[in-house]
Amino acid sequence: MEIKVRYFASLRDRLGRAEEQVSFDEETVTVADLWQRISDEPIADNILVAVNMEYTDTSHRLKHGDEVAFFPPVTGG
Amino acid sequence: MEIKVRYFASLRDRLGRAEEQVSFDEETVTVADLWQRISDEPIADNILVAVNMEYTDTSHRLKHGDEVAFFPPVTGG
Amino acid sequence: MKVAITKEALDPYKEVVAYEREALPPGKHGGVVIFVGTMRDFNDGENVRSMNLDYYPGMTERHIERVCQEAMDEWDIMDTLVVHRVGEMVPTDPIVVVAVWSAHRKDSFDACRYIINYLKESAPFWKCEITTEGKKHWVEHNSEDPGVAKRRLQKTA
Amino acid sequence: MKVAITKEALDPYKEVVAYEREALPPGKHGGVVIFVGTMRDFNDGENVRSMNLDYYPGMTERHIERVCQEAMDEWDIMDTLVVHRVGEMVPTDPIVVVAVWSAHRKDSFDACRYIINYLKESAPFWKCEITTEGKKHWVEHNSEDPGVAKRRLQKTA
Repeated sequence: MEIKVRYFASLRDRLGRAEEQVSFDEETVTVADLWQRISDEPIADNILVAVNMEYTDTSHRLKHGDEVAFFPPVTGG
Repeated sequence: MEIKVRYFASLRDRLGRAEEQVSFDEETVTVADLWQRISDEPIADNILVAVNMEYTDTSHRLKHGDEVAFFPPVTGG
Repeated sequence: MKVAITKEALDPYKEVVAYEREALPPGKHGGVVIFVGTMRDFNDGENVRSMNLDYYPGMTERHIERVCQEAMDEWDIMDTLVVHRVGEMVPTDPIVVVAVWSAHRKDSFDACRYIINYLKESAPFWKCEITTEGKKHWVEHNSEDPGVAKRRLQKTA
Repeated sequence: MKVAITKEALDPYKEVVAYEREALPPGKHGGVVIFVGTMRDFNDGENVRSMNLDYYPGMTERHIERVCQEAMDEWDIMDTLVVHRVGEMVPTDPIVVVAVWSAHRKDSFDACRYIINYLKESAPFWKCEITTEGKKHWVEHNSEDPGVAKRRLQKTA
């Protein structure tokens, strides 16, 4: 399955990229699995995750075509 | 003493005048005395009075040069 | 603080922009809360064409200024603006603008609401409806709460 | 209901006037409560030149729209407008305008405050300060209440 991944704010700066495509052969993939493919470091406690623009958590199971976003706590406008 | 009297809204329409000067020879004059000079009818319960632009009541004692206003309940802007 | 009564058509945002430019130090306030009151269609009297708002020149301004000062004393706000239209007006005309600048938005909301409540309920204005035949009809009671104006006056007296 | 994010300079009153003309039936609303948020001077970091506001295109609008809908469900209001600036901005720039039209002013005050509280505390925006040397510094916490955003997210999750 193909997953589009997006990063915002300081996390984007730290990873050095704004978005990427990640492919999986496995059938069962969670946000936590996705993060393992992205980074060698464990996901920081304060990092938020959204799947298809809705907040969720790392146990969320992904499906083909999902857009997953990781970002630091929002600071408001 | 000379008193300037002003009327607003429906009271002005009813009395047919917006303002007038009233003279008194007496030394002690209250708002109630002033009203007696203005009208044959007793002052209506809901009529409000201001002396020099501050709310007061009919027992208020007037002095030379005071501006007295009579008006119906305010309706707000 | 500015309180103005005008017989001219009121452009509320022009007033806000002009006063902010004139009176507010740039970059210090975090926000402004604004209320713009507009003349509504008449629901009850369908033969009403326009409204004439009467006021007591001098007293009306003085009492609005006092309420703005009360707001300045009560809340942490930087400045207030009130421009109120009087005379004859028709539905959709802006009647009043209240603006409250502050570093803290909670305080500007509370202060703006306090000032507009006073203006709408207890300020020395008198509404007169004008029918399509040109007849005048003085509104007897405040539309929102007939008792408020009287209670406030009794307290003040 | 309109929610827009813009990278251009924001003229808050032009937005309010244009939307009111376009979307509101004339003579039906009694008033509009407006909040305009402006970029303040920086108190802490004197070497800060500007702010860059990041957002998540699509998600930010969707979540603001949801909060405006919550306000429409909760209070007796007629319509809401939110225009929020993103990208680089300097002190005195307007950042956001929220407008709430209603026949009843109490409801517009409550709804406007609800929406701006969400925008300032929990909406998906990220502030980045830019120093006079051109360095970026991501703001870690919401200035008004660092705990609010996180609490709300936990509740939502």
